[in-house]
Amino acid sequence: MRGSHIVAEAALRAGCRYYFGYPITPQNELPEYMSRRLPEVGGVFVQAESEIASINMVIGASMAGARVMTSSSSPGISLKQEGISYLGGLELPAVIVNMMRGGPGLGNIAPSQSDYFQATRGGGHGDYRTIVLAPASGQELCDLTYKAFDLADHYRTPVLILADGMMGQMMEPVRFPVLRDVGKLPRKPWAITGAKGRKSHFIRSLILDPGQMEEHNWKLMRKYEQIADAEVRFESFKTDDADLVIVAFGTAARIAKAAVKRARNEGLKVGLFRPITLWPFPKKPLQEVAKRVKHFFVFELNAGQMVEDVQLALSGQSDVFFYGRPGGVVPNPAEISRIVSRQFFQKEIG
Amino acid sequence: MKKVFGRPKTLKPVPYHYCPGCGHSLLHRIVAEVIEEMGVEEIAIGVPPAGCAVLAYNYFDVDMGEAAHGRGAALATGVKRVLPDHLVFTYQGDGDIAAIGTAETVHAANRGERITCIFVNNAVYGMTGGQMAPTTILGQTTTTSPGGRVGNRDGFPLNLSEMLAVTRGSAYIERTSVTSPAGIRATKKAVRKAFEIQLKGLGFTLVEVLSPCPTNLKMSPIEACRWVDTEMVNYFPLGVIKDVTAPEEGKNAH
Amino acid sequence: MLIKTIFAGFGGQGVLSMGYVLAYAAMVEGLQVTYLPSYGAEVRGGTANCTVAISNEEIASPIASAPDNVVVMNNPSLEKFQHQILTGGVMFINTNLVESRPVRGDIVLYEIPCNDLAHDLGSDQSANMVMLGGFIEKTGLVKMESVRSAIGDVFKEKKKAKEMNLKALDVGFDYMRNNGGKA
Amino acid sequence: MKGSIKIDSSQCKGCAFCVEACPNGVIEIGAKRNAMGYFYAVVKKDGAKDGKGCTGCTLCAVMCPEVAIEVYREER
Repeated sequence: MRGSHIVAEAALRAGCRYYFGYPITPQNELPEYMSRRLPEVGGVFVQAESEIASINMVIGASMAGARVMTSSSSPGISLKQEGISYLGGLELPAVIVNMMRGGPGLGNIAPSQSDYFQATRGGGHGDYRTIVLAPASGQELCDLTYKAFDLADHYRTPVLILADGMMGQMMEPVRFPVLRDVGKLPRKPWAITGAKGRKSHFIRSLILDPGQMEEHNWKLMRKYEQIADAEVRFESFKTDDADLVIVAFGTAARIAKAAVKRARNEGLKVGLFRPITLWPFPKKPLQEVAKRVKHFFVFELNAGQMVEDVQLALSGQSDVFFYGRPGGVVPNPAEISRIVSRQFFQKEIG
Repeated sequence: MKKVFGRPKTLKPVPYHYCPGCGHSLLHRIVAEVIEEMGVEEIAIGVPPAGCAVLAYNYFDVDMGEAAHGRGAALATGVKRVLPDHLVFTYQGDGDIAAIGTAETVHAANRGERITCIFVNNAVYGMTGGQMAPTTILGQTTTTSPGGRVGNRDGFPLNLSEMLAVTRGSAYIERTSVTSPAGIRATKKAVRKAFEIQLKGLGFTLVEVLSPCPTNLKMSPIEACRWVDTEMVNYFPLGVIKDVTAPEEGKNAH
Repeated sequence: MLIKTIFAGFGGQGVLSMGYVLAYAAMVEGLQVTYLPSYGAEVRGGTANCTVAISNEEIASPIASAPDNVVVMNNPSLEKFQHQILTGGVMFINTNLVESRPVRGDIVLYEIPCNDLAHDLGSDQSANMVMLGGFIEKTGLVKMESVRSAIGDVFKEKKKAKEMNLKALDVGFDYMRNNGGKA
Repeated sequence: MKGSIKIDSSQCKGCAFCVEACPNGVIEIGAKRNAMGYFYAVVKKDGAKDGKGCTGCTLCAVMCPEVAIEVYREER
């Protein structure tokens, strides 16, 4: 099944019955799938007039207590940032998919990872974060999307699926989880559903009093700390005996894994550390790896973004080399393994 | 003696933050009265705007969810699609609905979204300090049109309601004012009709209310009302602009 | 010398212009001065206050955690600022709108019925300048001449308001001088 | 028909809409200020023009932005 379709079907199975979006390449297969599939299960698909409108429809549906989703690609996500900041401030759950493409500006439609900063630093205005999940396979697109709705509801926070055009277009076999009974999802007493049998309430992010606003900000921060403690996900591949570890996520990690295998064939002890949650960044697990490994090789499909988090995590204790291909260029495993070999040679590793 | 006029129950007993003679104050009460008289308190969901009425959720005793600047119609769309049997209304000022939120509003109308927009037009930006609005009339002085609005430089007063009437999805659009007892009665009737048409599922509804902003017009409250009655109405004529339930005209728009 | 004054009331009372005129007057005298307004989102009726710091040397922080003077134009402002004022500091109270009095005994208190005096003058909006006149009389922070010149500049284009404000300023000044204004 | 009104002086902001709305001139802006600093509306002491008093027509309350007026009418 195609990556975009996997995400859509997984969302539906997780209980998502509302999708609001606006077409942009390379993710159009996702809304197309939703427009066909949602009505079959009593859901609603709306093609909005813009990304801004669609994210605000998401806010409305989330306020009303529904599991809701939108998707887009880089320039469209920039437009959605207004609403994503509101979701953060209003403490509303929602799932947002970004099939990244080359940028900045209109850029191109080739796979890229250059929205890492935007995704992991909140992206919009104000002190807030979104949970960022970075799948690297068809099965993970499915599992992480499915999981994203639970995380969003549990923490009342927006969750971002950060994939790229390649993940969205690629086909892989996948095993889907069970279809959730929407009626049996956890109740949301905070939602606005009409003041029937209870006092009326409102959902707002406007807090004029600076003291109260600060308290709201600290409350969000405490929530983010909880998330950082409980929700870190990563994959460690052949790092136990490694002399050098590649750090990469998503599509780049797939290429890196192949490069690791090539390097191992050449007798070079190379491993892969793959963050699955980009925020919270798996800082402690990476530090654990750094107790045994001195050399790190960060590979991204951008000009160097996650490398800053790696450097922060390793606090200058390790040697961090960066290799990136921005603009939608996807290198092959041979290229990466060649550069890894050169590192071994130059630094006299192993 | 029998009490014949008092505060509606759907209006919380808290004093308004609005200036003396502000039309928002009157319109809040009118909307609250209609909600109470229709008995729809339990299914009503309001969407307050950015602008002076941003604190509307402090006053209406119904569920409310705040929208970003101009996005009321989009947010209300989301709510209504999840809760199709509820009464969903936005409350928006002229800058909110007719400038930053024009796209959201036009397309909600065009989709025939079953929501009601209460559009407060006072020809000026209130909360930000009296700047030019899309509905500022020609020659009107504001803090960003210091010599008076000039059409071919600053743009012309925007007749959003007439624009929306052209969309096939809109069902009922009326323009009223709150500057006199008769205007208030007409406004109340229009809001009620819009709500009823929404609940019947006939399409998008909107009531534009011309409203005095004495502070930013730099007039006494009564002068501000007279200004609305004599100057503003030249650009924004009162009356029903579209009504698909009317026997003759209006229907042909479909 | 560094003197910090907070002017407080609700929006629409002219609290900010009171501070602005004082700051402007200090500038006219060639003093160092900062003017820091703070107000709610409401145009009228919300809380509004401003801090004016005047000094003959560079002013580091424009914020006053312990002001020397506080001018309160309404009741909530009294409640809010009475505990911030310095020991030995001076508080000016608009008796028309402030019913309570500070609980502290270590501050100097002056009272003036600004709204009544302004009303008698035929200009309800000038209560703020009445207060400013009284404030100048008691604090001598700047010269009356400088305040007059400041009002002249600030209301350059509004002749009527300028005249009225100058009159109100004198009324407040004279009231303090003649009645002492002492609580 | 006889009526009467009750004005909540603490909520009145003195906009004078009620003064203008009253067909019998029963209301005026008084000489006292409320805690917000506004001269608030009061019912005239010596009645109204033509000797007509309040009829409980509710026009003042309809026009009152602050919902500060309650109207009572004699039951028939």
